[in-house]
Amino acid sequence: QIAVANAQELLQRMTDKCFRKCIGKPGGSLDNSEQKCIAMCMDRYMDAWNTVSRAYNSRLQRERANM
Amino acid sequence: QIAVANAQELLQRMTDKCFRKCIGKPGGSLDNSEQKCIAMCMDRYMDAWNTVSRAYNSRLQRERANM
Amino acid sequence: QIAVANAQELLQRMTDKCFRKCIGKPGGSLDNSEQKCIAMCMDRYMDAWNTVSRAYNSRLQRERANM
Amino acid sequence: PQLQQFVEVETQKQRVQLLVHHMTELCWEKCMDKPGPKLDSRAEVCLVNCVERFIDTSQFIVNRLEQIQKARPFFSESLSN
Amino acid sequence: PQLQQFVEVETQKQRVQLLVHHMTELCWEKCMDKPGPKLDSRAEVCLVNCVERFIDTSQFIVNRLEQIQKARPFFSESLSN
Amino acid sequence: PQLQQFVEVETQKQRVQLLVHHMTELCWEKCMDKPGPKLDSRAEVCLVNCVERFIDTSQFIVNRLEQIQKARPFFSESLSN
Repeated sequence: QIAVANAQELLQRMTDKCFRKCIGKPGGSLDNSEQKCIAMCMDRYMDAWNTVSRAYNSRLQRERANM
Repeated sequence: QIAVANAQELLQRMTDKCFRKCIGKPGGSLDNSEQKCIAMCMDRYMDAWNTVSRAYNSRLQRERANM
Repeated sequence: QIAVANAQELLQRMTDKCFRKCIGKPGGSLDNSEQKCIAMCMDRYMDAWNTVSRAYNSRLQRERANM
Repeated sequence: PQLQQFVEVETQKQRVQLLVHHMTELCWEKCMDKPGPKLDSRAEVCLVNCVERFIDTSQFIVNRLEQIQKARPFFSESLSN
Repeated sequence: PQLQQFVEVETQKQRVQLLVHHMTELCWEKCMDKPGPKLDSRAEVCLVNCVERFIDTSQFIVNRLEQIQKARPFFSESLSN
Repeated sequence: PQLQQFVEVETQKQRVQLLVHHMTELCWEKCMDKPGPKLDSRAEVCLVNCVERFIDTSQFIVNRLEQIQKARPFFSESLSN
């Protein structure tokens, strides 16, 4: 359940960030360049989330080792 | 109860947006031009909320019709 | 319990604000000038929180006196 | 089961209302830089397009995520609901 | 009823505290662009005015909304509490 | 007690996940102005440093707050947990 909530949270924040970044003035359809921008933005956002998770976990482990 | 919560939510977000937009440097009172700005901002914010609600509902209906 | 929740809330918001203000591009360590900036930012944020609390309470009392 | 259904329906309603508030804020920022004495038609078209493109973006992201999930699972569970 | 009253009082307290946090953030942005070694009097006056004007704005909006409600109901229920 | 422990562990997990989401947003803004076709190493280093400095900042603030608390209590209770 928490895994689902977590995925939902990521989905929401990613949608918000990528919509803001890729849709300047909203037009009559999601054109090709906007779709490309969103796809790239998604991939980078998930990379960022992965990198942040890993960095946070490795920091946590170092802290525990120092205690 | 949800209707009240919904109105409260709208009230809070509208107050925040219109305060940010209409009050530059906060002075010793809410002067006349600020009050006019807030009144106009309120009306437009409620228009926006109505337009967004309608657009969302009509999209939902189109989606359901296509299923 | 609410006192603790309140302090936690202040802590979180202050950390966020002071990190944004004092850490430009995150480097390999928290250098001296960044630490000074954070310390000053903390003090001013707590001053601001205190001033806002006092102003809010005095307004509340005036409102009650007028009822 | 009736109570449970009631709670689910109410939760769903609330989620929709929060989404509407969120889109109102987002589209207000995109479309209404200077609120005038009336909602002009340019701003109205922009707001409607903004809602439509926001939902398109959501759907595009969910669909693409499902495809990625099939190829190399990123999440341990499905994102479909 | 005692428990209920306790819960209500605590909920109200919490709402006030969140409002204070919210105003602190908002007024911090409006009044403190460059935090200095001391809270100077200009910033302090700005913060106090910021709180006063924020509450004025809230009240102005609630009052005007009540008037609009009387003329042509926008919401199905009262906004007064 | 088992249920309670389960709830505590889950609450803690959720808090960590929200922190990770929060740092992702913050560091995304600091490090990823123009998302490119790949995560370049400069952005990756920036993200890792961003997480490290954010935690440093949190710890610096908590420690300094504890010291201030000892000298002249600002809060009525400890901030340590």
